[in-house]
Amino acid sequence: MTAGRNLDTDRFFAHYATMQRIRAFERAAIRAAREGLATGAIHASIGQEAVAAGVCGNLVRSDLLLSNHRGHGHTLAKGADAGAMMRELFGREGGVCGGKGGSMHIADFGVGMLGANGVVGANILIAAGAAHGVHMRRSRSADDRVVVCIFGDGAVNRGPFLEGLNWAAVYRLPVLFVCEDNGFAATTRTEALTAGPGPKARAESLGLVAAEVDGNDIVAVDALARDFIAAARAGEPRFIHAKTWRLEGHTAADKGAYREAAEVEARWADDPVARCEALLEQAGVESRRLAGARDAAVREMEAVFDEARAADWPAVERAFEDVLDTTAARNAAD
Amino acid sequence: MTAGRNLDTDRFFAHYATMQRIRAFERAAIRAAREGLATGAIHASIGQEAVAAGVCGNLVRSDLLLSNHRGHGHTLAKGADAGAMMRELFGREGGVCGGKGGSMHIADFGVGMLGANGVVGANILIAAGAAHGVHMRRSRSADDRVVVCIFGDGAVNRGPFLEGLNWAAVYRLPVLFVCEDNGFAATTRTEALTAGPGPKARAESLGLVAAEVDGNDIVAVDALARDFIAAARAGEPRFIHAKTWRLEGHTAADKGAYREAAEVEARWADDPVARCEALLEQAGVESRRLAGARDAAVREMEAVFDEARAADWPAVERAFEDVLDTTAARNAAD
Amino acid sequence: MPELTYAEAARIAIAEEMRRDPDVWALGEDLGRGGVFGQYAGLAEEFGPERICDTPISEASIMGASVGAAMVGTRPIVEMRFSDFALCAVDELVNQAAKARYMFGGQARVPMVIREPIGIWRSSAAQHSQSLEAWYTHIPGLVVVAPATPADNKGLLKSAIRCDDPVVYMEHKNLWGLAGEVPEGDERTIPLGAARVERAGTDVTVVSWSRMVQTCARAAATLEEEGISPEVIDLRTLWPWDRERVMESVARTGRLLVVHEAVAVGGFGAEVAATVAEELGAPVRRLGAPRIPIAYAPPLEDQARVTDEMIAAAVREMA
Amino acid sequence: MPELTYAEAARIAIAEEMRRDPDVWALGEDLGRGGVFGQYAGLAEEFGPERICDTPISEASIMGASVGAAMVGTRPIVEMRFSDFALCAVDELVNQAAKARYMFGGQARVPMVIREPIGIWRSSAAQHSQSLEAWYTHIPGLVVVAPATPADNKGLLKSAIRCDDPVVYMEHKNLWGLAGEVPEGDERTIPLGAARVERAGTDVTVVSWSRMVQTCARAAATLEEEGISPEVIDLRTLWPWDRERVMESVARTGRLLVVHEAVAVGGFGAEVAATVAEELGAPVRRLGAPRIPIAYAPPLEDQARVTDEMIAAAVREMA
Ligand SMILES: Cc1ncc(C[n+]2csc(CCOP(=O)(O)OP(=O)(O)O)c2C)c(N)n1
Ligand SMILES: Cc1ncc(C[n+]2csc(CCOP(=O)(O)OP(=O)(O)O)c2C)c(N)n1
Ligand SMILES: [Mg+2]
Ligand SMILES: [Mg+2]
Repeated sequence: MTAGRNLDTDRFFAHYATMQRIRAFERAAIRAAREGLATGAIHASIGQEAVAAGVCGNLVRSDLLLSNHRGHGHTLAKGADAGAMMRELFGREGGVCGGKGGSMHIADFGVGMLGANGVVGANILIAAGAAHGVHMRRSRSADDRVVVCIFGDGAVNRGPFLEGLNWAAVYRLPVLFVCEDNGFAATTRTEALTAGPGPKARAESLGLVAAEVDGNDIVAVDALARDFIAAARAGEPRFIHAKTWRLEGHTAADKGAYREAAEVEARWADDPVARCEALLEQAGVESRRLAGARDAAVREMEAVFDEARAADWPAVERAFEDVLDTTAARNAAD
Repeated sequence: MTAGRNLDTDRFFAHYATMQRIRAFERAAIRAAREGLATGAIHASIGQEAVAAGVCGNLVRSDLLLSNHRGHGHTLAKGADAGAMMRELFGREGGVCGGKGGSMHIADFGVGMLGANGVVGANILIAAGAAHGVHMRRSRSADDRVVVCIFGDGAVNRGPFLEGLNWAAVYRLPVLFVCEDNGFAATTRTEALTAGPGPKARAESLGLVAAEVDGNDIVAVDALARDFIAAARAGEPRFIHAKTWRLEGHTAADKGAYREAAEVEARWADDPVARCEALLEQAGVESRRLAGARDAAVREMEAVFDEARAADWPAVERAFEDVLDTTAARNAAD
Repeated sequence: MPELTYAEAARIAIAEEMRRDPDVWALGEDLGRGGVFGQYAGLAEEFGPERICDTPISEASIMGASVGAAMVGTRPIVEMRFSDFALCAVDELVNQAAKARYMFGGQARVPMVIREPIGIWRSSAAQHSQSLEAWYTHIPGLVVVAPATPADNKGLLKSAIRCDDPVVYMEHKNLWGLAGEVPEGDERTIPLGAARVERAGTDVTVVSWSRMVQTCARAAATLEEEGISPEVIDLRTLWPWDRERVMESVARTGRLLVVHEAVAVGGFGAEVAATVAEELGAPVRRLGAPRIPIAYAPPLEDQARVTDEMIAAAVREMA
Repeated sequence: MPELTYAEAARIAIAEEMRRDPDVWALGEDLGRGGVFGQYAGLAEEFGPERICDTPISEASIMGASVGAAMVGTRPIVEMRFSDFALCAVDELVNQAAKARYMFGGQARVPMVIREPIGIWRSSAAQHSQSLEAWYTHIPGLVVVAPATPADNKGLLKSAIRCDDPVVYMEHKNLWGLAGEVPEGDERTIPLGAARVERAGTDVTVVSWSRMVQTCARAAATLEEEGISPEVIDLRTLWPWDRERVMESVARTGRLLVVHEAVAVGGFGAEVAATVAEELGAPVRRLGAPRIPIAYAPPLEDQARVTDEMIAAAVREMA
């Protein structure tokens, strides 16, 4: 990690605060799942926070983001309201999707977050298309939005990886693809089922400039993302392979019996949040300020947890809304 | 082209004869389409015969082959009966698929030809699976069959390309993939819509050893196919990118208005059949023998054309057979 | 009113909508050359390659990218060439396009028209002949349209393009060349969800759509000479379907025959027949293809067809 | 007879068939760890990683490779995890597996079982809750099975594995833990296409399948106390469905209610209802989900459920 005195401490303090907020949100979400309050499956991103913070921290509000089933961190980092997100996980009124989506479909179009996705790899094509739409509108207005798409290492074995990356390169679309490689696809180590030299080579073979990065190194992720987002914004699609590790189970219910405790413990030594904290300390940021950010994050997420628990259920009529304009009346009749 | 006196003339005379038979079959098929006798679409492979002959000439009868919509040449080269094939194109009794498939679904399981396919790229996954099946049975018996899958340059932009090649590499399956690049996907030049360095790089990024070859050079195709088939047979999947050119329209109905006459004419100078003929002449094979092979091919295909025209239509009850065993009776009732 | 073919009517509908709204565009394979059936002829010349966009053979991407492009406010017309190839893009259509608005609690809108030509087209065989309209009627979030005439193909396509929800728009491959009068004018849209009476009658209600409407009309002409008067209703939109119009007719005639080219088992005819049986208790009957793939050889292929004789016979039995 | 869960019964069926026939194997994501619902627990230990094959996340490949593997004589059991993900592999199932035998004039056989768990499973939302069995009944070349009990899940799965045609085998995610008596023995298969009478009765015929059979049984118990006697038929196999058994019952009771969890519009209930209306002219009625995607929040999700109260109310109205 390239640290030292000349670190832009403001910038990385902001990333640090984001990472702590994600960590605290995920802890609260896991607790909610275990207590039966988050009624659906929860895929937490503990250990992967530097990817969310480093990538999304380089976007502006109008930029667009597509995520996968493990999308809380990305969504928070893009600026969504934690309270509305937590209410969504609880399936309550005021949830960011009105309780219709839940964790796997978390989205906040108001901050350019166009949705998590329950289908592995599906977001790649939607992202390519969002970038295509932005590209088309550029000829008419000064639209310089960039689209970022984050997916897992499991997604590189699905057809959309090839089709979406080829598409972005053919039409020179403003999109950055980020493969957030946490080592696993559910209970399976992805490596054994992914042939060839890896995601970077695959992306290059499809015409994209691509790079690998230590996904737990916030400085490296930030620098690469900044460069690649600038290029993508200019119509040169880019690809990042960020190597990180999933410190918790696949879902809140998964105890991760398929990996040794020793391995998990060793990986905790590489915790990106702790690494960022050490870096900032080294750069002269007071421990008190760092602890303050952490505590604020924990308090914030405890508060949103309590708020969510207290929130009402959505009115049942909502179940019949947002289906089709043309048939509102008819649908109700069925 | 690596020619000369020390050419194995028997081997290449056989390839030459195959190529002439394909050429003559395709001419007859086009005529049949234009006369309304071949009732469905005909995708001829004129100009691409060296790929079929050079690849399939290295297979034995029990080896397996999957092809695409442009599959007459591959099927003939694998050893199918031209008469049964032509009757299939005419939709007649005695067609190799009983008239149910037609040109796009030509197949002869008796010679290991497991089918052309009407869906671009679909054969890639079926081939990977056939190889998987062979691989599974190897542990129980001495099954050393290899599977060959031939598809077009258009197919490299579909998801199954990634999924099928990764699959073959992960499980180390006995399969050779051949991208028969004729420059076009229907009326579109494929190059403009295929990003990156090309099919070979894509295959390599998926863990396959891959090579490019002049697909109109029968000697080069033959040599590469021989090597790669041996490797594939041993469980090392391989990939060939064979560059050729489609000398006729996409279908028999396509006049090819999207390309200049001059370009087509220039490409005829690279006609693989003529090149093979020249090579054999140079190697000392008598012109008379070469002309004899050509004439025999033309006569054979005229005969099968006439036979097909004279053949009966299939009995209409056949339409209700080969659907499901469990419901033969019920289906008839619907 | 000018005479146009079904293909020309669609082309004009697209041109008019593209002139009206700069966010409308079309994408698919070989569109720049006018499309496989000429249904995009001349459009690339007028609108350029960005708005009449040639794509790689990547159906999943064509569909999936359109979902994203629609979410950011453009209005893609997705060309699938044959409805059979759309089976390479079902996740993108059913799990993404159809559900995005709902899953995200109304935040997303996905205005896209998915053109999926259906139907038997001489010797195209099992992978190029399917009519799977019933599938999409079963999927919440999708509108389903299947026009039978040139005029409808103009007016309904325009409405589909203006619709803010995804519309599966199924033209019939055997109708491209059918000529008919087509009203001129930018605002001549036809509302989604409204049936059309092809031929008024009193004895049996015959409900159909797409190419079978022409077949039903021929059968009706024969029957009328025999003194039987069928009312032929062209549903035009399968979801939402014009239940009121059908119920009103069956209430008058007392009997229903539904005719479609798709496989009878699990076809949309079952929905119409079941609904009528539930609501009116009237005698119902369906005609559709047997549950067999479509064969190549003409005499075998013909076994999958519903003919005007079959329709006439069914009506005679019911009347 | 031992008590087993629905998941255990399936696991034993597979183990027995794999012991009997070395060509049977299973493939899918995370199978080596026993499958997401434990329905493959212990099998990798007994049969090894080649026959209980962990795959990449490549649904199209899992399905497409199985077509090829079946063509060369093996008998793959294809695990799709959730039926929703099978939408990533529809070309492979519908254009390839279902049609290969026919297109190639009988040269190909494609013996594969496609396990596609269906149904609402608390807060799984729109992309993990669908029941699309109706789709596959509409596709020539496919057998469609949807078992409701542990015993059936053993006997039908064994028959599906022995079937020489592709079988779409749809287990219900909410039934995995259901316990019940399951006959022992290798040859205790249950024939495809035969319905089962869950509860005999005289007043109304209630046809259902999958999880809704349990719901119908509960409703029937309530109704019986009120003096109404419904006959509940579990179809078990949707294609071919046991038309004779249903007709015989409706001929006795004089009325039909079809109940399924899938969306009512275009559901397989329409096929059953339309067939009964056509053949017997008896009053018919369907109960299924409204045409809305499945929501996440429990009270919204519940709007998509058919309950025993709804069933009881419908039967009361009809009886
Ligand atoms: C198409 C598809 N197949 C299978 C699944 C089931 N599934 C959910 S998450 C997951 C693992 C995904 O791995 P990866 O893409 O690496 O993301 P991660 O969970 O590691 O963040 C699987 C297989 C799915 N959601 N979609
Ligand atoms: C999935 C799919 N999309 C589109 C088509 C229509 N189509 C038939 S052939 C063809 C071009 C294929 O190009 P290529 O793979 O290069 O094969 P070639 O025709 O050149 O031999 C297309 C687009 C199809 N058959 N399948
Ligand atoms: Mg992962
Ligand atoms: Mg080509």
